[in-house]
Formats: sequence, structure tokens, C-alpha cells
Amino acid sequence: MRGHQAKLDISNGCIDLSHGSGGRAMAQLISGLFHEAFGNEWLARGNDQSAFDVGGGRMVMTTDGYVVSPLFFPGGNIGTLAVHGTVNDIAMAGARPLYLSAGFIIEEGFRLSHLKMIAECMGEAARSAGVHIITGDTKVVERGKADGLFISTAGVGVVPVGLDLSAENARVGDRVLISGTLGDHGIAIMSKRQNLAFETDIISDSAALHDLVAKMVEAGGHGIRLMRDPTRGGLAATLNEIARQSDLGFRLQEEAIPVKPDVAAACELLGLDPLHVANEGKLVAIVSPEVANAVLAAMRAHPLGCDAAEIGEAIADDHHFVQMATSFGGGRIVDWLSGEQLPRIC
Amino acid sequence: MRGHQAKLDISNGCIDLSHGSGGRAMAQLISGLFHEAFGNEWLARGNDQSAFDVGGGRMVMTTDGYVVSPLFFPGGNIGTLAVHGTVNDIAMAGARPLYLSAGFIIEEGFRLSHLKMIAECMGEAARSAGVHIITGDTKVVERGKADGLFISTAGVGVVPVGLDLSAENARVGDRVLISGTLGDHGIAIMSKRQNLAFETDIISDSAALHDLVAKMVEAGGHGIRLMRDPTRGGLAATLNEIARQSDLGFRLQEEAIPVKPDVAAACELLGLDPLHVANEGKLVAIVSPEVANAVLAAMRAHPLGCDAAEIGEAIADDHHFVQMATSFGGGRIVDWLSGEQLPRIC
Amino acid sequence: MCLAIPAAVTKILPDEMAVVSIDGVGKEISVALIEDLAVGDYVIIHVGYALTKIDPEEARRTLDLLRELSVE
Amino acid sequence: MCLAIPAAVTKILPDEMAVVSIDGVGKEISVALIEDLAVGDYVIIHVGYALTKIDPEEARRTLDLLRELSVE
Amino acid sequence: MKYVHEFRDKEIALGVAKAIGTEVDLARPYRFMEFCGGHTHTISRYGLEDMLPNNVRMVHGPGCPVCVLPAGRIDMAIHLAMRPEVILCGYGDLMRVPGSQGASLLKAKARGADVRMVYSTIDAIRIAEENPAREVVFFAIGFETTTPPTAIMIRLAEKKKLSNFSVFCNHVLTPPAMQNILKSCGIRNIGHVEIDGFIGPAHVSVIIGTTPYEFVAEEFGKPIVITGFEPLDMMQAILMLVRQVNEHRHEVENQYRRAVIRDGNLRAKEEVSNVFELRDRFEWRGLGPVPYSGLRLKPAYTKYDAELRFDMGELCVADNPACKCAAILRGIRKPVDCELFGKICTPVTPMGSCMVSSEGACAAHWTYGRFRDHQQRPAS
Amino acid sequence: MKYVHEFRDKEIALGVAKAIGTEVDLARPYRFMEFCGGHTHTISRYGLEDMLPNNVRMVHGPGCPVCVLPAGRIDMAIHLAMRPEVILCGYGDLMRVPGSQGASLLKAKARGADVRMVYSTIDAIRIAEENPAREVVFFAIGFETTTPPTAIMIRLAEKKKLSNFSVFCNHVLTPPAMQNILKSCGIRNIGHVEIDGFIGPAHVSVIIGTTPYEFVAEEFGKPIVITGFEPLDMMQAILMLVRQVNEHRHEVENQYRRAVIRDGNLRAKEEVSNVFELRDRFEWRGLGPVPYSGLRLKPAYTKYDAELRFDMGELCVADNPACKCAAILRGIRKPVDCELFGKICTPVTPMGSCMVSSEGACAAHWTYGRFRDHQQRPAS
Ligand code: SF4
Ligand code: SF4
Ligand SMILES: [Mg+2]
Ligand SMILES: [Mg+2]
Ligand SMILES: [Mg+2]
Ligand SMILES: [Mg+2]
Ligand SMILES: [Mg+2]
Ligand SMILES: [Mg+2]
Ligand SMILES: [Mg+2]
Ligand SMILES: [Mg+2]
Ligand SMILES: [Mg+2]
Ligand SMILES: [Mg+2]
Repeated sequence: MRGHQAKLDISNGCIDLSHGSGGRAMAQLISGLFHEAFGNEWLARGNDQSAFDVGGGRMVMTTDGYVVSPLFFPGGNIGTLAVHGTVNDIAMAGARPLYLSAGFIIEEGFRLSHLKMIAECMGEAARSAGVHIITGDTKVVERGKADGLFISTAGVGVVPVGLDLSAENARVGDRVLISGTLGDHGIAIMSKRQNLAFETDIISDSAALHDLVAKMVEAGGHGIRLMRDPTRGGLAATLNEIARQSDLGFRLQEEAIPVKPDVAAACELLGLDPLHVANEGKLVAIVSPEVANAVLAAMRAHPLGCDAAEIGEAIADDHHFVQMATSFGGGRIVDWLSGEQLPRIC
Repeated sequence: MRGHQAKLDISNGCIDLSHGSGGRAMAQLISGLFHEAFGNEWLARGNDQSAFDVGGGRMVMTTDGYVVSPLFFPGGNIGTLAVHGTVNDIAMAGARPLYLSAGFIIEEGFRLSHLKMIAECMGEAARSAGVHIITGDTKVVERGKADGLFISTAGVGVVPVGLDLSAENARVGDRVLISGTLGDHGIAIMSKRQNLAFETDIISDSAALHDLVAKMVEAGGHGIRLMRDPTRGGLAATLNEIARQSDLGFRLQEEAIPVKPDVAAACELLGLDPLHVANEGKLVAIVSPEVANAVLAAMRAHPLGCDAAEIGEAIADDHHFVQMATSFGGGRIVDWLSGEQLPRIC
Repeated sequence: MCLAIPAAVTKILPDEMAVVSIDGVGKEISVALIEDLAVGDYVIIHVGYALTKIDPEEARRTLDLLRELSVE
Repeated sequence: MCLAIPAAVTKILPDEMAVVSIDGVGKEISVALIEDLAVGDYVIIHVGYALTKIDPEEARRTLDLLRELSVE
Repeated sequence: MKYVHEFRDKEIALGVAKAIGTEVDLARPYRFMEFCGGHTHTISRYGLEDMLPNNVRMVHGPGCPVCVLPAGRIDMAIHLAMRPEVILCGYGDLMRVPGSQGASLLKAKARGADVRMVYSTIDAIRIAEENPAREVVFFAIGFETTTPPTAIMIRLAEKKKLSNFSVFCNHVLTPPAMQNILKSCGIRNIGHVEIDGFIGPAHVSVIIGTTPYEFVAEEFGKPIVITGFEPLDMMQAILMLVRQVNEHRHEVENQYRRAVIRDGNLRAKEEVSNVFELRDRFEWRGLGPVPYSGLRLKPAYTKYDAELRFDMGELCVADNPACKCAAILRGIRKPVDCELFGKICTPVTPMGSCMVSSEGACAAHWTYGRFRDHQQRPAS
Repeated sequence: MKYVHEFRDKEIALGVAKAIGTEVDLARPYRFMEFCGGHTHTISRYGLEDMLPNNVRMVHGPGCPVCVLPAGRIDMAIHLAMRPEVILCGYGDLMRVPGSQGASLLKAKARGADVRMVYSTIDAIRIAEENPAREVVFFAIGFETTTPPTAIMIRLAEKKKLSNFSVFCNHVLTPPAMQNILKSCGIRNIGHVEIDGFIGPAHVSVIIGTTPYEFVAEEFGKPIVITGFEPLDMMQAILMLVRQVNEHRHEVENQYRRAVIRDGNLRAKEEVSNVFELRDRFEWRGLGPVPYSGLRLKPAYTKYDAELRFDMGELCVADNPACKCAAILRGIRKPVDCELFGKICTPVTPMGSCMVSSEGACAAHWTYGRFRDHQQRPAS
């Protein structure tokens, strides 16, 4: 802004309404904070959109809003989550993530130092995932009309030729693979909520899964029917959705489902089922029985899949139930979460 | 959801936290309200992302967050705005908009009937703009942590071969064209704010400009240097940005700038400058002098450009000033809005 | 100082209020500071209050004078 | 009813509070309902309160009995 | 988790299941009611039904403090929470419990009521301290297990001289409800279903001990085994009940010896009796009014009684007439016998008490067990 | 817009400009101070400087009620707004006025203060009615034009028996400030700049009439023309001043006859005198303390006086020593003479009073006129 503006006071400054009003303060915030954090040739051109070349073929697009509270949590923050989550939704199509957009809705009073930290983490997460944040938007709302910061990211990626992963593709007999332990993210978040606060070393599993996916596609090819990241609603919601969309059921083996002991303990404490708790760096893959072992081996060879496991299979079921043989020896179903996830007394 | 769930009570129901928890209530909201409103083959597949085929070449991506208050205003609502705004940011690259994503951040207590109305308007706006909302996201936050509803849309489009519109492309001598009257959107919004409330027939100009843009590109080809929609911060912000990015200045003729009499009157009442007020269905084009008349004629032949005007030209200016010859006979500059746009007493 | 603009009175309301119009933009204002107001009068409004009525005769005279000055 | 789980006492705090551990998950609870508590004791916790100490001897006996029943 | 995982051991479980299978008399039915929702939950969560002989049938009792809260009390809480000065604090379980006409605290919150979920009564005290200009009310629910923490909280509020704090008391007692079920259905016959024995409460008994159940054995001639909540506890208890039935005994036995002693927790009982006294009657969802089954604050503590402080009155709302809860929690009907089950009544939109908490008979069957209803039918 | 567009006519303007050009004596300078920020704004907004002969120079006076509010009063308002029970209402202009150390109401709002922008005093009354549990304070600023609406508001508050409403009064008077400027700089000489005549206030004069300015003509021997805010009004007034100077007259003339009469608005003056009384002195940003230049509530209305009600005390903050405002608004310096201008002092981050509102001399030059500073230099 060519010196016609006091510098952003990152250490003590706060967002106020002028940072969202289309004036000089907003331009300064965007160029002085976001462009610096995300720095790339597309943003530098300063257009309301960014252009890129594509080779043709099949692309995917996705979006997610991030409203996590607290904004900073063990293992990440809203910014890393906003990159990983959207990269993962692209990767779940077997696609290579290319470009992200990022929209910020900021409550007035938000500390610039926090915003900078979050933006820098996003930039770093994007760089390590090999994606570029090429376009964005900033809105500021009055105090009491947001919760500090919301981020929306959208992303596009390119699908390898011939691959078509989709929720209706599961077939009876397919195997259910999970890339690692369940519930780490949700429990890490809950441990920092004031009304629940408990002490734990659990950290969020937030991670970009595109490289793991690439290795799985390499190993399993067309034997991979679909992949999905079990985020909100956990594994239970993901499998119930797929069951409905593919018109079948699942039978899981509880013993095979990896859950860290401290996550299990925190779930007991709060009366929650780890199958309902959110993950941000895990995927479920439904694969044909023929490639199950090869895909599982590829997963276990990857740092983000070392705890991968085969946990069940698709069965014919007109009612789309996700059944589970309990580790105790009985049977049950794994249902959707009913309503919100609330700690229970009974 | 196969009858295992009470129907959404659209007329009396409210969003509560369970609608955002990844459980059955959320799935029902998405399939029963959003898919219905946006209805297309991509959403119907129910994946976390959507795939589409592209022919290769140059694409653009953009995003915007919509936090408008009030949510319903004369001439539109937050939903139509979220489609038009993002379509326009794509169109400003000269691109044909193809696909949108839509993310909703909803405050608990939001009326389902309002959500449905907004979603239906979005679907309708998308259909008339020839774009598809192919992927989305829904988050619900606690009361007091949002302002009813925020929408984020992202979009992708494809750029005609050889076209490269960008903010640094303006050259000295280029003409400044505006597609119509200024300030309609911002004044329509302000007229409905409780603390300002005034009576007026002014309606928002919210509209999708991609077709107008296509006609302009047809008429002006490579003579079109760049286009931009003067939204937040108005024409003043847009031209100041372009001046900085293209390293030149502008000289405008106040008399040539179209402003509706009632918009001008409302601006006088509130102590605002129409050049700072937001538009949602207007564009500024910087074009070479050779094509200016042809492009202007193409604009005027289009329903969304009937009030189009040439309002000035790019001049050499190391200070990047946007100067204006006032209709009174003097000269002034047109500066960025300083801080937020507030009605003044003096 | 003191941003104020002329507006035409379109309706007299109870409680010393009135509706004015500025080129079709309607606004409810207080007329507590004005006496003998009638629909059709022009007033100068400031922060939602009418400060005075505009004297149309004087306005015409000023304009006439301006035109005179300008052709001199 | 009454979700409650066993936890090991790791620290006694003032004001009838204590820290317990459940497989490494630490939680501050009230021990206002318990007498003679020592670090290392297991308690049953419910809504942030210890309800009772677990008798390790009885627990062992129950398990022994279960194993016995199961091999019969 | 010590004292947890040992009691979930599959090998031992299969062994005990085998023992039960060996010892049951195939010529007769064994119908055991677990009073506690915690036991209902364990049965469903671990799939115990799959491990029991066909002639051993578990009947789910009314033992969930959330489920038995009548709609009128929820309505009262919602009215209270809607007052602008009130912050209503309560356990997460309460959020979705239905009042009349589909109302719930979750929906009231969405419509503007300041409702806060707390994990512990200590959090409610903190909220009162942090909001001196507001009225903080704790929505107290629960059986004997959950009452002592409320008593401690009131003692704390007094110590801290909180003047903006009160309690909407809905604590209820287990033995009167058991007695009501047994009495209302004749001595040896509950409607059409005969109950052959009871699985007695686990954590309630931690507080009150085993003596309060002696009337079941003595007056009603039923065997009762106080039982822990882990699945092996239940398997063992079922075997113990099978043996009592086979041997024509009707005693109070204690399977949960690691946590329950005959007299319970004397200190907890004292804390409770210092603060609370019996109500003449209290309404239970599904059971109707049960004499001497609820608690209220003693006269010395009436300043903390939200019902008096806010002149809340009493709201009575009839249960949904189509709901079969009353029969289900007496063991006369099963969830699938209710025509609302799974159609308009699910855990998201519960119509009756049995669907309210995950411990209710209908909710447990819906959430964990309903696949069994379809196991006979072929997939289409 | 009737009474607006006619007074913005370019053709007439060019004619009047020509007349001024014809009538000025090229051998002497004409230095006219417009006291009012409204006039400063008109000059900049319409580019009048481009239309005047080079020897006619407009000197911008202190006449912006927002600009002259000292930093200490803003700090007082911020402290008040930070009290949790207070809702501070004020005109939008106030939001960015700097207190000490870069503080402003906009930033206080961002940090949690409940600050509401209102368009009219009537909105403040509404907010007080809607928030009976809060303390609503109206941050009153303005010259004689803006004071009557505050007086009416207080009358209304009394009528409505509002007990949660008060006013932080910062109303100031125009004539004492003009007198202060003239006196502090000697009779015919303000610092190094001689002022040859005054453009008198438009809307202030609507209320107070023309008589209060007679001292300028009489005591100080200066011509003064009461002038409307439209650009043609100003062109005409400048011509009238040129003529007075040429004819060695020093009279109070009234160009703005369509709205200003000799005695002003009697009713408005009565409303004001019913409610307000003079302060002994009041501090002006840029001018320092000016005797009898501010208003406070009369004893009968002290219950509405926020300064007493909240025991606000008095905060005094020194102006930025590098700021040249004091000299600028006496006409001694121009904005570009200040080394902070456009570097660290801009309308977004104003350092001194002249940059605060768009009517301040520095702000007007920054916002509308600064391109002229570079017109000589070639573009690089
Ligand atoms: S399914 Fe619902 S309505 Fe039917 S008995 Fe159970 S709780 Fe009552
Ligand atoms: S530029 Fe700023 S600091 Fe300098 S005189 Fe003007 S207001 Fe004061
Ligand atoms: Mg997504
Ligand atoms: Mg996602
Ligand atoms: Mg944008
Ligand atoms: Mg996903
Ligand atoms: Mg089928
Ligand atoms: Mg955009
Ligand atoms: Mg946009
Ligand atoms: Mg999503
Ligand atoms: Mg744009
Ligand atoms: Mg240059």
C-alpha cells in the first residue's frame, strides 16, 4: 500500500470492521497477512479469481466450512484443518489435489497475531500437501456474530484416468479398510473444551491423505470402490451413508477396529462411542476382496497408514444395517449418531 | 432416509445443533432441503466432492463468503447473492462459469422455512446462470456464534482460448466502461437496516453477469484488458486497486457516471458517496480505445448493460490516483473508502 | 459541518413526527423543532430532525441572483 | 443407569478434590463422598465425583470365580 | 483400563455362556428384569442376547433417570430456561428429552434459551460464580447415584454464599419404583409376563447398599442379584439368577462386591439426608405418580429451590397414548410391539420414555438391536 | 433533488467563476476562512479551488464538531463503553475519532465494548427502551445544529420516564471558537496569515441566526457571509466577500436566505436553553480550552448527565506534538506542511483533529485534493 497506511500491528492489533469493508485496511490485511502466508504467483496477481491450466480429463471439486472450537488444539488449528479437510475430500475421489480457495469470516476483535499464525500454518500445510491457495475472500462481522474465526475452503483436483470412486460403488463381499486409529481428532478437541477439560496426550490426527491415497490407488487400481474420510459423525456415519448409497449392509469386527487406549478411556469417561467421534486424518476404503491385501499392505507401508486394518465386509442387507460382532462375542448394529454428540451421565 | 425419521418440519422447524452433527438429522437436512433445491446429478451421488469432465485449457477458480444483513432484501437474498457474486467473479476473467460449491454456516434457531426459501432461490439463480451447485457443506453453530446464516460459495469456470484478463493489464489511454448505475445494492441493503430504515423503491442490482461478459468478449476480444465487479468498496475501491496493480492512474468524468436519482438521494441522506457503495450486478471494464465503442454498444444491447457508460480513461500517474472532473467543473480524487462505510452527521 | 439536506414533507404524523421525501426516498423524522408545518413544505433535515422550513421565495431569489451574476 | 468408570487416584488436592487417571487420561474430580483416600486407590467416578473405592481383593475374587465358572 | 477390560473378556464370557446353557432347565422360561438402564445398555451394546439360551429372556425395566422424567417437568424446565435472566445448566442427557409437543431443551436453546451442558455439578457452581448478574439454575436429575453430587454442590453454594444459584430438583429413588412395578402387577405376575428374578442396580447400590432390596426377596419372593455394569458382571449375575431359580431360592445376592457393600456409602447417604427430604409423591414417565419416590430440598435450603424461587408451579402433560412404554417397562410388551417404534419414534424424535436415553428399552433396541427384527426376512 | 441540484449547476458556476475572476484585484490576495467543515468539504468535493483565481485562497477553519473533540473526551467515552452494563450510542462519525494511543470506539467495539451507531437521537431512546437491564448512554457531540435534537431526546426520556438513559454531553458553540481564533492571533493578523473575510456557518446559523456573528464584523472589522453548503452558494458567497473587500466593507451578509433568518429558530433555541447551560470552559482539539464554549445539562437534568452518573472524571491527553493542526485550523499552515500528513496520518489512522472527519482540512485534502500536490511533478 505504498506507505500510505500504518503498518499492521500484528502483535497487539485486532481485527475491526474496517478490515472487512473493501477499503484500504482490508487491502492491507490481504496483502500484508494472507498473501505473505500463502505466497504464490496466483495470489500475487490480485484478481478476484485465479486462473490455471488443466490438461483435460476428469476433475473434482469440494468444499467444507470449518467452525472448530477451540481454534487451536493439540495437533493443529483451524487453518491446518481447513487445508487437510479439503485436500482429503479431493483425495477421497482418488484425485490429486491441485488448488484451494480460502474464505475467512472473522469476528471483530480477533487478534491479528492469531490470524497470522493460522494463515501461516495454512500456507505451510498447503505447501506440504503440494497444493496452492490461489484465491480467497475476507469478511469481518460484528462481535457476537461469529465465533472468532470461520474458514471455508474449496478445492479442485484431477482424477487419474479411468478412476471413478463413488459412494454407490460398494458391492457385497467388498472389504472395509480403515487407515488407522479412530477418534483421535474429536477427543483432542473435546479435551480442550472448558466444560469437559481433561488431561491427555491425545493429539488430533489432522493430516493430508492424498499421498496415502495415491499409494493405495497404485496398489489397488480399479479394485478400490470408494474412499471416504470419517469426519463428523465418525466411522458410524460414514458406513451408514455408504450402506444406504450402495444399497447393502456391512458387518464389522469390533476387535479389528483400531482405537488408541487413551481415546477409548476418554470415550468411557464421556459416555461416547469412538465410532461416532470425528477423525481428520483417516480414511475408510471399500475395496474388492481381490485387492484387499495389496491395498492394506500399501497402507501399512505409508506413515499415515501404519495402523491400517481390515475391519469388516459388505453384506447384502435390504435395511442397510451396519452390523458388528462385538469383541465380547455378541452382535449389535452401529447406528448413526442420534442428534448431537453429548457427554452422558447415563 | 427411508421413513426412519420424522419429516423436516419446514413451516415451524428451526435448525438446532443436531442438524450439524454428522448424524441422521444432518443427512436429512441435506437430502431433504439442499439436494431438493439444487437438484442435480452430482449432488445426487452424495459424495464429499463431485467430479466433472473438462476439455483442458485454462480454468479459473474463485470464492466469496456472504455475510449480508439483512438476509432478505429488496431484489434478492443471501442465496441469490452467493450465486451471482461467485458467478461474477468467474465471469470477470472472461470465463464461462461451470460449477459451484456451497458451504452453509447456520446459527442454531434459524428457521427451516427461511433456509428452504434461500436454498430454492440459490437453485433457481444457479439454473438461470447455467451453473450447477455440485458439492456443499453444512455446519451448525451455537446461538450467538453466527448471524443467522453465512454462505460461502466457490466456483470454477473455463476461459476462452487466448483470453487473459488481469488487473495488471490496463494501459495508459485505455477507456473505463461501467455496465450500469452505481450503488443500487448497497443502498437497498441499508434501507432495511433497523438503525437507518428509510423507504425506497431501490432494489439490489444482484445479477449474474456471465452472459453480458460473453457478449463483451465477442465484441472486444483482446481489446478487453480486464473486468472487475465493483462490490464492497464500490467503484472507488475497484479503480484504486486496478490503478495500483497496473501502475497508472485514472481520470473520470463525474457527469458520465450513472447513478439513479433515488440512490443519489439516499446517499445524500446518509452522507455517503455512491462511488463507495457496493454493487452486485455491475462490472467495470478497462478496454483499449480501439474497441471501446464496440464493447459499449454490445453492453448497451444487453439487458444488464442498458445504462452502460464510458466514464473515463487510464492516465500515466506514478501516484496511482483516480482523479475525477466533477460535474460542477472542478477536480478531485476518488479515494478508497476510509475504514468502514458509516452514515455521517458531518 | 452538520450534514443536512432539503426534503419535502409528505405526511404529518402524531407525536411531532412527519414523513419526508428526498427524490422518492422516504424517511420518518422528528419535526419537534418546527412550527406550522404543512404537507408540501420543504425542510432541512439533520440527524433525523427538521431544522427549519425552506423559504421557496428566497430560494428563487438567490437562484435568480446567481443567474444574473453568471451572465454579467 | 448412571455411567460410571473406574479410575486410579494419582494426586490428592485440597478442597476434597483429586486427580484421577483412566488409562492415561487425567481428570480432576471431587472426592467429597470418599473417606481415607490414598494415591493408587481405584475409585468409581460418576459426573465428576468418586462414588466409592474399588476393593481390589473382591475384584480379584470375582474374576477368579468367573474363570472358574467359565471352565466348568 | 483396569477393572474394565478384565470384565469384558470374550473367552471367559463364552465359558460363562456355556455354563448358563448347561445349567438352564430347557423345559422352563427364565425371565429376568434388569431394573437399570445401564444393564439394558450393556445387554445391547455387547450383544448379550446372542449369547444366552433362547429360554432366558431379559426384560428391560424403568431404570433410567432421564427416561422416567415426565414431559411436564421438561416443560417446566423449558419455561424456566426461557426467562432471560436464567442460565439453565444440566447434564448432556437432558438436551433431547421431549416435553410436550416436541419441545426439548435443545430446541429451546435454538430458540434463544440459555441452556448450558455441564459435565459435573462443580461446573454449575463455576458458571454461577462467573455470571453474578444472572440466575443460574441446575436441572438436577438422577437416581441415588447422582443425588450426592447435587447435595455436595448445594453445600458448596452455601459455603460460597452464592445468591444467584438454585436447583430444579428431580432426583428420584429406586426402591419405590421397583416396589410400584411389583405391586401394580400382582405379586408374582406382571401383566402377562411373569418375572423370575431381578438384576439389581450397580451404582445406585454403591450408594444405598443391598439392604433396600431385601423387600423384593422377602415380600415378593423374587431372587435379586446386585450386578456390575460390565458384560461379564451380567453374565455371572444371570448364572446366579438361574441357579437361584433352579434351587427355588429368593435371596439378595451381591455380584458387584468390588464396589457394593451391604450398607452402601454412609458418607454419601449422610450428605443426601442433610439436604433432601422425601416428596409425598413424584410422577414417573411411564409409571405415573409413585408415592415417596422423589426428593426435594429441606426447609433449611428452600432458598436454593428453583421451584419456589421462580414460583414454577406444576405442569402435568399426558404421555402419548399410542406409546407402549408403561407396558414395556413392566415387561409386558417389547419395543417392536409399539406401532410408533422406528416410524415416528426414534432417538432423534423420541415419543416416549423408553426412547429418550440410550438406556431406554426402545432406544437400546433401536440403536443396537433392531437388526434382529429383520434377521428372519430375506434381503430383497 | 429540489434545492440541491439547482445549486450545483455547472453553467452558472462557470459564470460566477468568471465574475469572480473579473472582479478580483489581481494586485492583492483574498484570503477567506471558511469556519465550517461543511464548507471545507464542499470546496474539496466539487474541486472549487480549480475554479477560483490564483489570488483567492480558501483557509480551512476548525468548524467540524467531530474534529474538535479532544482525545481525552474520547478516552472517557471508551472507558464508559467498556463497562459491561453500558451501551454507548453515538453518530457514525465518532467511531474512528482517535483517543490516546491509537484507541477509538471502533477498536473498543472490536475489543468487546457495546458501541452502537445511531442515525438519530430517537434511535438512542429506542435502544434504551429495548434494553431495560442495561445503561444506555448517548455520546452527544455537535455544534448548535446538533444540540436541539439532543435537547428533544432528553425531554422525551423524561416523558417516557427512562431510568436507564443518560447523555455524555460534548456540545460546543461556534461563536466563542471564532472569537478565540480571531483573538489569539491578534486582531487583523492570524499568525502569519491575514484573513480577509469569513464564510459563515450554514446550518449552525439556521438555529442561531446571524446576529451572533456581528462581533466579527464589528469588533474585528472582517466581512462575513453566512453561506449555504451547496457549491453555488459558496461561489456566490466568495463573490460577495470579494465585493466587500473591494469596497472596504465589513458587514454580516446572508447568502443562505432560503434557510437562515436573523433570529434563527426560536423554538430550537428555547428547547436548548431549557436543558443546557454553559460550561466555564471546554477543551477543543487543536485550540485548547476555550471559555464558555461548551454545554452541560442544567441542574434539573443532572440525572441524565453521564459524567455525574458514572463519575467519569476528566481525562486530558496532550495532542500529538508533531501535529500541525493548531496552526492549520488558524490558517497558518497547510496540510502538506505537516510531516505526518499522508505518511502516518491518514483518515484510517488520523493523528490530529484535522484528519479525523472528512470535513477536517487534512482529511479533505487527503481524500479529494492531494493529487494537486503532485501535479507539477512528472509521472515516473
Ligand atoms: S417406541 Fe417410542 S412410543 Fe413406542 S413404546 Fe417405545 S418410547 Fe414409547
Ligand atoms: S496531517 Fe494529521 S498530524 Fe498533520 S496536521 Fe493534519 S491532522 Fe495533524
Ligand atoms: Mg467437503
Ligand atoms: Mg470434509
Ligand atoms: Mg471476495
Ligand atoms: Mg469427507
Ligand atoms: Mg434393496
Ligand atoms: Mg471472490
Ligand atoms: Mg466477489
Ligand atoms: Mg463437509
Ligand atoms: Mg469481484
Ligand atoms: Mg510507477
